[in-house]
Amino acid sequence: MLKCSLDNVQTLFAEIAKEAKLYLPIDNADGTAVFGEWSRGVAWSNALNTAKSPKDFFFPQTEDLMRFRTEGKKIEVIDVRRESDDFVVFGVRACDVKSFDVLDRVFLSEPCDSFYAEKRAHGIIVSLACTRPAETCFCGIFGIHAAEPAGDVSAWKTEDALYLRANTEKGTALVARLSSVLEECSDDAVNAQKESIAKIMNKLPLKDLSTEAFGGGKTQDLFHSPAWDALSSACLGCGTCTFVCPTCQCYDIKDFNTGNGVIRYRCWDSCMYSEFTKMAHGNNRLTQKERFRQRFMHKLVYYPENNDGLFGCVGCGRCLAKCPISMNIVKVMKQIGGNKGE
Amino acid sequence: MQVTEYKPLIVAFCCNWCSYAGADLAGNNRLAYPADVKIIRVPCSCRVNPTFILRAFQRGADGVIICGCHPGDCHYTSGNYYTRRRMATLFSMLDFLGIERERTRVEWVSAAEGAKFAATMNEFAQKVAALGENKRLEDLRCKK
Amino acid sequence: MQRVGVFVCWCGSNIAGTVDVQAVSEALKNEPGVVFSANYQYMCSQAGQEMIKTAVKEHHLTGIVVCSCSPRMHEATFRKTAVAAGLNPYMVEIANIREQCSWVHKDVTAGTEKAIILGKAAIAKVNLNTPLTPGESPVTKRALVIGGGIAGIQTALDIADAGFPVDVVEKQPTIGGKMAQLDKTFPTLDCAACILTPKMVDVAQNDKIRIFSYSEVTDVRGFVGNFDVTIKKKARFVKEDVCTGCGACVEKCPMKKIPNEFNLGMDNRHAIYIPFAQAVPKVATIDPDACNMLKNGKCGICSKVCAAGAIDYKQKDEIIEETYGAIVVATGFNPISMEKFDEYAYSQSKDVITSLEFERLTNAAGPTAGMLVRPSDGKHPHTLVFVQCVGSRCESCAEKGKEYCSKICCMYTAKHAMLTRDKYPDTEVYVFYVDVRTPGKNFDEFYRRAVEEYGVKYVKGMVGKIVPEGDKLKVQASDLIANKQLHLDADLVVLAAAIEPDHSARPLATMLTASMDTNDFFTEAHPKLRPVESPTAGVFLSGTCQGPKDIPETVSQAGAAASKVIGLLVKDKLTGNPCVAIANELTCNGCSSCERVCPYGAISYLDKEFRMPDRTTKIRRVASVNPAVCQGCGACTVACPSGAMDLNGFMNNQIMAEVDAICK
Amino acid sequence: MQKITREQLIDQASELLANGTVSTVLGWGAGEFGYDVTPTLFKTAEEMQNGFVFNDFCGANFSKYLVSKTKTLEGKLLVFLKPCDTYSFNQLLTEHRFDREKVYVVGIPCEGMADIAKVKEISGEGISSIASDGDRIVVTTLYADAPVKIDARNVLAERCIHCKSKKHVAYDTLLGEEGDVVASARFDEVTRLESMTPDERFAFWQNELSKCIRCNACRDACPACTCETCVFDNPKSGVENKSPSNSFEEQMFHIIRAFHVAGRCTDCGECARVCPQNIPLHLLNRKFIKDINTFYGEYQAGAEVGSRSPLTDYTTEDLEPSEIFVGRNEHA
Repeated sequence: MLKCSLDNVQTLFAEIAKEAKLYLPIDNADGTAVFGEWSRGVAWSNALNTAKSPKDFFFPQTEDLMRFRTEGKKIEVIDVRRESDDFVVFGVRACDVKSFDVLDRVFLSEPCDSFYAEKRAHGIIVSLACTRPAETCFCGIFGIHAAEPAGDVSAWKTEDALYLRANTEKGTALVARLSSVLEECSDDAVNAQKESIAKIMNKLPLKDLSTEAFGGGKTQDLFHSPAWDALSSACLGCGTCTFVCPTCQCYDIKDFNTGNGVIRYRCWDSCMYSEFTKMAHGNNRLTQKERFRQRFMHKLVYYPENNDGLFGCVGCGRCLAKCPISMNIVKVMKQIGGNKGE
Repeated sequence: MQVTEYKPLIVAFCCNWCSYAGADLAGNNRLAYPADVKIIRVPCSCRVNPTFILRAFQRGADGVIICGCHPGDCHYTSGNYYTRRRMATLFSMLDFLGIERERTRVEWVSAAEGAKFAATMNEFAQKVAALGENKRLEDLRCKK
Repeated sequence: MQRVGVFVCWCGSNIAGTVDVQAVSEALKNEPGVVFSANYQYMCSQAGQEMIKTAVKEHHLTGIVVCSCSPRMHEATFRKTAVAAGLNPYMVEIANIREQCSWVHKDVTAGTEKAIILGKAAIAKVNLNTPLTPGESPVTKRALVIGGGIAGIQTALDIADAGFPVDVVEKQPTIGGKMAQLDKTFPTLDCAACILTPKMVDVAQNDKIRIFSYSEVTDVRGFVGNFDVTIKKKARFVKEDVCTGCGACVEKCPMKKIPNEFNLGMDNRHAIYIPFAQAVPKVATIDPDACNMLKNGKCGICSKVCAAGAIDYKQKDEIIEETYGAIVVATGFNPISMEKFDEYAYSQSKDVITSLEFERLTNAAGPTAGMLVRPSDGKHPHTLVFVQCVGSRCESCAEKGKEYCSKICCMYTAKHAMLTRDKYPDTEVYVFYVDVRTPGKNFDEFYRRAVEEYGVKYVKGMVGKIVPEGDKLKVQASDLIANKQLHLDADLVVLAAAIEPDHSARPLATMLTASMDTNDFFTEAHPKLRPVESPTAGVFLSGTCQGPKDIPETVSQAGAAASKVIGLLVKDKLTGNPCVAIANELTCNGCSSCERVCPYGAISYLDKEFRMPDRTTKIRRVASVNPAVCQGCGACTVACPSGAMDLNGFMNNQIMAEVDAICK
Repeated sequence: MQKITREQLIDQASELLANGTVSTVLGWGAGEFGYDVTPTLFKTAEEMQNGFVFNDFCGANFSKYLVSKTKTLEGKLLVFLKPCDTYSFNQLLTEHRFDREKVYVVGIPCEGMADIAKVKEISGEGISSIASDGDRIVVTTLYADAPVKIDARNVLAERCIHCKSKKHVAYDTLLGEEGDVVASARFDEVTRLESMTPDERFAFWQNELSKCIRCNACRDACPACTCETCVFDNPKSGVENKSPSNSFEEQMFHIIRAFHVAGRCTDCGECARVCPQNIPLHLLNRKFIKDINTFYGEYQAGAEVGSRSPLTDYTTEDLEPSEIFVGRNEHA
């Protein structure tokens, strides 16, 4: 275990930033936290989590794939792929760290998404344990430990110090070059924190939410559940849940006519949208009920079915906080899962 | 040091019945105005959708001017009255967003006002040139 | 993808002088869609047009861009060329590189550069053009004239003269309108009845004209060429085709104290009446509010005395439905109410009268058989005061009167004053005026005669107050030229009341979707160039419904309206402008925003059943544009939030393509 | 803080369900934490007893749901509308978006709704229960030893602080007393922005709009945005996009959206309420409302059914676009 006094944390950041861009949660003027680039004087947010997940660093909302330059009738194809520089995303919570498992299985399996892979190869994730989870947190039910976050480096923050432990080669390399601001220490303080976190986790209102009814092999019954009608009834069909979700991975590929050619880019898409994967034959899912069902079936059934039981939700609670009509995966799980976990 | 004046790109939407004819008259009378002014013919100024204006800025225009018949003289009786309300509120909104208010303009030019057309374009082009390149409503994707 | 041909015109040296036409045609050759590009000295010449036609054939062109002079100059020419070459005329776009380029720019580099950009914009647009076909609609060869005054009469006669059937709808029991009430007409002083009544007879006798008197238009649907009109013919309780107009019934009718509208209430009529001797149709009408038989079933004298057996107490309102190709509005005017002008004591003294009442008072067929006497005591008046601009040009008193000039008052007052002095040289006649306005043939001469030959005393100034005292009217006025207050004891005061459109005009305008100004005068399609047409296609304006005017003006406008109607009715079919709005039903919300801004009433809504992608059906309200009525301004396209409204020939994507090409 | 109780609403609805006036009730469904209420359809009184809730977090404007729900439901739909919601209701009727006959409106008084974000600012995260106690909201959390008592007036949603009307402009039955249009300072923030320099205003909006994630929540919650197909979803419109690709796209989306609802927006504030990124989008709409009021005379969209939006109207004496800045309190 390595330790850095909180008084010294800005020096630690400066050290990290010497060789890689450093992104960490910072406070916005409106009271929310966002991942922003650190530079001298930028304060580290105390917020539980950021409004948007750190998914953007690896799978940005908009990303150019290629360009065509036209002049008259001539067309030139331009490769816009660039090698990524190393960067550090600091302060990623356990749930969000887990989301990269979900994304990796999609983007890194064959055929590998080279845009994502390039950024994953160069991004170093420093996680952070949660000391004060919110009522909307339910990572525990997916087997995620808020006190034991994964990542290239795991971190714990106490009243006076930041504790670090490297988990991967990339993580080891990072802490190695930070030795000037880190000192070896015992696990005592971290263990004490883990204990107190465990106590809080036991008090969280959603701690007993059951995943029993979900997972691979449950498709038919759940798909035909009569509860979908009422659950989806008020859904506005906006993309808020999707765009704040750390695990949603759908994107659309679009062409933008610049007047001098075309930029082919991809951008996040939402299965909640009526225009989602619209093709020549029309839409795949015609009603909001079908679209709504798809989103939750995918996270709770289809994804685990195809990925060794790994759920497509990490319980970060963002959609619970942000849905304009407060409909969310928890309400779905309780209704569809037979009201278990009350 | 030689200072070259910025050459702005200006899109002028002109109604077919008055202003486009006014522009033609400016031509007939050989009244010069900058070649940076490019005219798009529309049946009536009320055909100009705010989307067209934003699109012009997106694609690199530095100023957009809408010309129509004088109020009361609209070929379609009321078109320019709608234009007047729409553009007044739209321009006010653009200003609210911090976009330079001198980049947009509405001018009523009759078919007889060739001189006014040329003078308006000269004056507008000069003002926009002084502002320089449109940065606040630009789309960098269109400039690569 | 279009196969576009580009034709760059030199226009001699007009274009080629400042624009490198060769460079332009070379540059445009590389644009997407362009398969042919050339330049020529005069594209509009026979040879130039041949060049286009040949290129269309040889290169299988589907679209043409001509870089030349203004489309206002030769768009029509090149559209015809396209048609001759077998293309749709709307597959042509013009890049204006003369008026808007070579003539205004002196620098060849800048001019050439701009010409290329204008060409690119035209190419971008033509790439998105689609062939447009103007809609056709049949024309019902019958006209409707609403209003049977001199305006309606003249219009109806002129249209009928050209051989088309005309129906005249008049809400009064007789046609004739205001002119029938007048005594003499300025500036020639011929008698109104002498020149009007022969025309009324002409109308009655013309077999192309049907008169619906005592009738009102209650509904108008349809559009130019095919208006479906509902006319309510009110029950007059007299069979029109049986009544001989002998007047026996009128003589015997016991109800004889009904104020006579024709004489403006200055004498009485019977419950059954014929408004005046020369009425057309000359048939009796029973006033249901006054007739004892109709009110309580007691009397029936008229029925007994009618030798022809024309009385029918059971008669009902008749509804007539007819289709017309054109409608002429000739609803005329009324003097405004004097109620709000208490300072002139109109309601306090019978001897304060309006000019129209004065007309009746001096008319040989009027209540006094033409004797000028005071309505109060029948005595001969010695001092007469005429007050001008009562309610006209009332800038500060808009709630009482009108802001506009009523135009006719100066002249008829001069006439009244002159006639009074002529017939009764013992009278003193004062005219109080703000300005005397006499533009018109022989008008100023006429006014000067009144002053110089007849000794009418014109005083510049307004009357402040009139107070009845004894049998006199105390008139307080100011003389602005002498700069003093005047106090006169008058025997009779005549107020030149402002005129306003008839109150039936506004509901009618709503039915016709014709526009009106704030004063309820009908708006003309163009104040200078289309003064007798309403902006609503197929609706024409005749007489004072469009604005104050005198008889000669009314008659000339009536003739003009007739000639416009004839021009419409001689056509078998109407060919529309294909550049009209089109509503995309799939994206239309039916919110009515477009309808609210349409100046022509071209948009209507229908509830339509849609098959949804999930195989259910949904009924939605959607807009539909009548291409025969739409004039293509495009106001609706911007009012529409969903972008469902677009405009043929100036589509959203075409304009944006032009923007893109210009801003590249 | 609400003067009307859950039970009163259930009683009213139960009666109308029982006598067959309505077949369905659109109300608020209870959530997990007390504040996360979801618009819910109830078919029976029993369903309401089990799942209906009414508290200080029932902010959602139900008017827009009527467009879709009236087309699919059998019988009449009872809808609870707060005063501000009734303006949207009327505006939708003006635009022929649903059949009035299919709806039974129960007008309910509103004392202003709470903003959970403001509650959490005071109470902190980890809410385990939340309840109303007179004018106070009592919050227990995982981390505070004692319940936190908050004056409900201190956590009012922005739109409720600037409430423009307590008057129901449409209803079939009104619970509580008839309210009035109230004076509000809702344009103050617009005025403050107007008095900035253009550079400051530009910076302000760049900062705000750059937060946009184009989730469309503002549009999808907006009762004025009921287009069958939005121009931003329609590839043929030329402005379609799914992402806030850059600052231009962000400006374009919000300018055009505000323009499309200008003259139709009732200032219900749903756009700002639902924005996950806390962008004060209502200021754009309010700017249009303020301008319309200043340029063309006071106009409140939805105040009456059938009124003509000032942008589909004109007078011959209207202000010229060149005159709009004359006399404005200008920055130095």
